[in-house]
Amino acid sequence: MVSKAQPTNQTELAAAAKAPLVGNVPQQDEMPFAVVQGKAVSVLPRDLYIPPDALEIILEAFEGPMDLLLYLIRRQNLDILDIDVAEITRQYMGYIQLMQDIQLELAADYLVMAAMLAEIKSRMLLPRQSSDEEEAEDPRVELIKRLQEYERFKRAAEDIDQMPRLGRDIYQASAEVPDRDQRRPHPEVDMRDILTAFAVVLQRAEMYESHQIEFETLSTRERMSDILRRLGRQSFASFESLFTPGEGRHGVVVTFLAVMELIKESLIDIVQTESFGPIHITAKTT
Amino acid sequence: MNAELIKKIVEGALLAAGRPLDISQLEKLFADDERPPRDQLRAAIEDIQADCRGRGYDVVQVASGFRFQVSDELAPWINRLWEEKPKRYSRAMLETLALIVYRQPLTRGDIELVRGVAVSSDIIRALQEREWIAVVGHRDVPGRPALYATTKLFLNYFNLKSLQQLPALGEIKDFAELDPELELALARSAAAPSADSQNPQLPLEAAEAPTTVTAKPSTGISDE
Amino acid sequence: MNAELIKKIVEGALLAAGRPLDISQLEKLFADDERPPRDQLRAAIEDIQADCRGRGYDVVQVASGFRFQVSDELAPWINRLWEEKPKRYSRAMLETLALIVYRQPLTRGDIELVRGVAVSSDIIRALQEREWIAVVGHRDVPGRPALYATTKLFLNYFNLKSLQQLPALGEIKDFAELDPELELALARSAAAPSADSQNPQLPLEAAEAPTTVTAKPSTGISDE
Repeated sequence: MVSKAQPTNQTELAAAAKAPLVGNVPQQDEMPFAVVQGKAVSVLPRDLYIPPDALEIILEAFEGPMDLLLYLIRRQNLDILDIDVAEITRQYMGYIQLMQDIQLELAADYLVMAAMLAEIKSRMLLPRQSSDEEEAEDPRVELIKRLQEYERFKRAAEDIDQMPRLGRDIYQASAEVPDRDQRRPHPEVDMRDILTAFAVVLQRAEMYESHQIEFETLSTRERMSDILRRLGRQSFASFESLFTPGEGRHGVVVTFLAVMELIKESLIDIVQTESFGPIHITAKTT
Repeated sequence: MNAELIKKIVEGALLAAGRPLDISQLEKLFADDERPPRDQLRAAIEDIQADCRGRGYDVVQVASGFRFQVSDELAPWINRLWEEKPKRYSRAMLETLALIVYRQPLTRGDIELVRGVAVSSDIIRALQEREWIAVVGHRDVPGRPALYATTKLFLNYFNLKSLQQLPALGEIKDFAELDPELELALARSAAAPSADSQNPQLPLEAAEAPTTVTAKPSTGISDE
Repeated sequence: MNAELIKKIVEGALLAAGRPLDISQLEKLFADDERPPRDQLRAAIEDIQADCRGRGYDVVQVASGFRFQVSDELAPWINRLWEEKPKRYSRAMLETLALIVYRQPLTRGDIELVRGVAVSSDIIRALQEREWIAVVGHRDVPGRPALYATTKLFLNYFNLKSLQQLPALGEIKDFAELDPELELALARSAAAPSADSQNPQLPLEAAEAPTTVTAKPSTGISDE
């Protein structure tokens, strides 16, 4: 329903916006923006500079166009059902005009409402064709329904704000527990579960066909981790110290492959300061 | 197990937990062979409540169970424990919350329709972070907007057992006498299917569940 | 101010504070013109302690003041409040672990490349907390992502002397072919993920939908 009252009414909107703020209605209808030397000021003097922040603050007091409209109606002690659309529209436009005068960035919602009001006003002016059922609907109905609806929730919000709240009006009572045992048991895991999961990943990644599987792979990768772990501790290690003779040929080969793989993956650097000098490896850093 | 010990255990657990405990959670405190029947647990709670009479605290029931809480009459003094004043919520936040409370489940668009302004994402996020609201589904329209509803934590926070305890929404006024023409128009518009707002009563029981809600029933609503 | 109200306020404050309060903190609860003498505050505490006799809790004095405390004798029951059933690891967790086992040392990005989905920090954290994986270095690329590898504790848990004892990749394929259970799991994961698992051994939950991996795992994670 917001969208149906749109740009067709640009001229009406502009006309309404240009209407003087103070018409022939009683002065009390206007909300003063400020009180200067005991005099309420409701029209922004053209030559007076008001910091935009000030009006922004006034506008922030409203939760959007519905709230502003409701305020304008309540200010005149009017019942929502009894609103004078023309008058309310005029006042509403006054605010919009003010906001535009000081180049306040106006929320689009305010303009949509302005258009809706202008439309209602124009429809009120048209002679009714009571014979036509579809056309006869009071143009205010939609607006009144929306205003009432909004007001209910505005009230409900105030009610909720008044309700006792934890940490403001009521407090959860608690007592210390001695010897609180908070060990969280870890789940049991079966290696089969891990293998199963892995098989699923492999299948998903469709890697079966395209890769040669080397028997040594896992031990090589384990050794790669070991070497990195060691470099994390001492940051430098001599190449020879990586090899453990006790592991035999097999172990030496695994270590060598691990070092080659680490170099290939740019995870370590090999450093030799002089020709035929000792070779060191170090974790790669920039 | 004798009633006295049961009472002590319930009492101790409610104080130790720091959150509401329901009967089934209280049951789980007891080993299988010593577990008292539920009636006895309820009797223990009533017994504890009787002990609290005239004291500065009581056991109350909220949405997720029973908790010890300090009575609100002591708030003026208790509040001095904390330097910071309890947070005030903006009107925008409260109005948004009010709409979710009374019209749930609903979308952000539904809220905007009533409030007449865009609802900032910050507000929705803040309410979700507080775990006062949660997404309970998506409306089956283009964009599949999230449907929001309040949680048990919301009820706990506001000291409520259920949404039914909330104050009723204000009534839509009857404008019949004021303007017969208006009445006519309203009657006609009420007869026509209108998207929103024909139910002045509390629509708490999914009364006006708007469109198809796809799957995902109340997950996220429970607090543990 | 009468003694009864003072007692209520002290009691309420000790229950609400969630930390011990000493006499001077209790004094600050009262406005200047209503503040009771310290003796009266101490008397109130003694009074509260007398009320607690035979109950499941008491007010005790610790280094920083007074606090409510649940009796030690109730610990066996109260501690059940925090007892948690060990949850089974998710499929995402097991897949992540499997990749770390077989492709170590590798980064989170490497895991994501193979799995085709983001790896949540929770999974990595949980595996680190269990001390099954550890950071063994950082890859020398922008962001210097951590390189993960399995630990000795991981080997101990599975009773392995070395990772070599695990089946090689090729054998896993055979394992998949031979094992009907595994086949079932694979079939299930390939089809639409179903929520319930009839097979308690295979923790294949309806985790994320199988994703096609477009990029071939490169650099760090290839095994040729």
